[in-house]
Amino acid sequence: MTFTTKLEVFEGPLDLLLHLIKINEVDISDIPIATITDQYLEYLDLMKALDINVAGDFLLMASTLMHIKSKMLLPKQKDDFEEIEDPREEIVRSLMEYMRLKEAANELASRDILYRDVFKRGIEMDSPSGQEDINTAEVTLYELMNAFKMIIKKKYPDIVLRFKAESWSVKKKMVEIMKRLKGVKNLYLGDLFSTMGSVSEMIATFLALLELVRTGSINAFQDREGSDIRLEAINK
Amino acid sequence: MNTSLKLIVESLLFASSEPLTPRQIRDLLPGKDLKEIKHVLQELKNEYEKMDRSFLIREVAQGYQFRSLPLYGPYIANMPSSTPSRLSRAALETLAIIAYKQPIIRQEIERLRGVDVSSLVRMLLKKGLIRIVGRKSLPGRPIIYGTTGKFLEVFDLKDLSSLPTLKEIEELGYGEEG
Amino acid sequence: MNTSLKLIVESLLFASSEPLTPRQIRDLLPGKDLKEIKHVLQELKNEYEKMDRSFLIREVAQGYQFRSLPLYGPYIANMPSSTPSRLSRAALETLAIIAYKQPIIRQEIERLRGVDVSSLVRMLLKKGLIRIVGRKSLPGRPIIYGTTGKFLEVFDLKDLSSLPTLKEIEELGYGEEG
Repeated sequence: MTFTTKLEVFEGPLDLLLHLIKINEVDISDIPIATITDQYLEYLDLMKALDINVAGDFLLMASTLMHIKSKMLLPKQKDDFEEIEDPREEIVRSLMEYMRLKEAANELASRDILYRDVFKRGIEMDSPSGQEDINTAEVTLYELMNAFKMIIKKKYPDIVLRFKAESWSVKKKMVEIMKRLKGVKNLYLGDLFSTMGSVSEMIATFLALLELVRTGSINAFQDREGSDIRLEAINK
Repeated sequence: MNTSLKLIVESLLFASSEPLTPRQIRDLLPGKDLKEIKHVLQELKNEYEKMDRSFLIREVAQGYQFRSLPLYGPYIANMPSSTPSRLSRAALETLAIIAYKQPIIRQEIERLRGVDVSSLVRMLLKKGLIRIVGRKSLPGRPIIYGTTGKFLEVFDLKDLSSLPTLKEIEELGYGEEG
Repeated sequence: MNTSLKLIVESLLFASSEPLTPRQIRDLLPGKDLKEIKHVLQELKNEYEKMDRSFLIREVAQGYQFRSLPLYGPYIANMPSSTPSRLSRAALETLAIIAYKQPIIRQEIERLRGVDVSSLVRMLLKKGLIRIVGRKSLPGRPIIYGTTGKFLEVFDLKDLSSLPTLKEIEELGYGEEG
């Protein structure tokens, strides 16, 4: 259980992935995807078991990893002309980029920072941080995740959530959500899920929702803390 | 008469809480030309470097500013009115992306970091370290972000081109605390 | 070791905007005694008096403080104050309405805000953030307002089209920065 002490350290899925690669002492350009995916999912389960809310970004990465894993299992069909792309390539690229950016952050952190290492003349009191009197706040994926958990809990009190969405296409659900949003101004999260018959469909829908929020196709709002989340298409 | 100009410029730097550019100083001193002022600034900077005091003159944000030496930072940081603003690891990573990849939209930052950054971006805007540069002609007209003069001031940078270049990373050069 | 204490004390005086008393300094430096600190302060004061710079250390209000020499006062007084006054919430709202709905007449602003805005409009005019664009051919020939170049400058905008949408402003919790 080396993870438990490290729980809060991870800034996001890429951070967690880098950690796994490091502790497994594997080459970043040749990641044993099955092992890493299993450990990654184990970690998410652990977080859930500890009742720590898993942010949507972590789940999205989980589905990406599972997707890559399944692709790796397919027999390679050698095409004479086209080179087959390694399914891991995109994630390796992201990881490399992420490492560079961590390096950049280290560079910044190591400078003589004003008010940390060096000071200029005339230290003044910091101005009080601004009051945030906004009643409609954009919700984070984290909050969206929570809302989804509540919906599932209400509908299936006994179920243990496992975010595997193989039987339903997330893409198809993305199209469906956009279609439903087309005619109306708002769509409430509760309404979106109310018609669904199975947990796996709900999970696929939820993952689709995350993807849409991430890509900026829709916005999610919460009028009051704890109120139902309102979805809105971003007009193009 | 040159000695006097030097001390006039010094007094301006000493009184100002913001870095002063040669141009700003010139505007305060009618009849002096930019070249003269630049020369005097350089002279002052060199003088303080040799003087072995607890502060010197640094070039930041295209201007000149008196600054304490890092050696004395810990003592000053103890002063009750000083507010050492520490940026979290996450904030620093986000700021680094914006600094190195600007102009940049939020979606791109999120792609690189792999997590939602909207609240961090809001915080960095509030701290005046980044700013809205414009909008991209993409669906949704996303906001483009860039760093501010204050960013240069806080990170002891003369200008953006003096950001250290990033080493190419070939292997997991983790090491540093994550 | 005394040299080092001297420079530590100097760095504190350097950074502080208020005069520091020996007692205050002692509280910042555990393990040092008052006598030592008083001695060092006197030493510093004498040093700067001999140094022929544009500033020195003065004893004021029972404390010690770096001060520029009177000789340089007139130059420093010319510096624009570095703290631009902040706009109130009400002023910001009024300004936002003008920015987004310009050209606009006062009656229309009042309809949107639901209160009298004449004094706010006057203040914004005075600050150079808005300007009179013309007069409407309506009864009473009301004045039409619009924003100025200074408005763009203060809010760090390239042009009016890069104004964030109202929703974005709310998200950003803007308003503090100015």
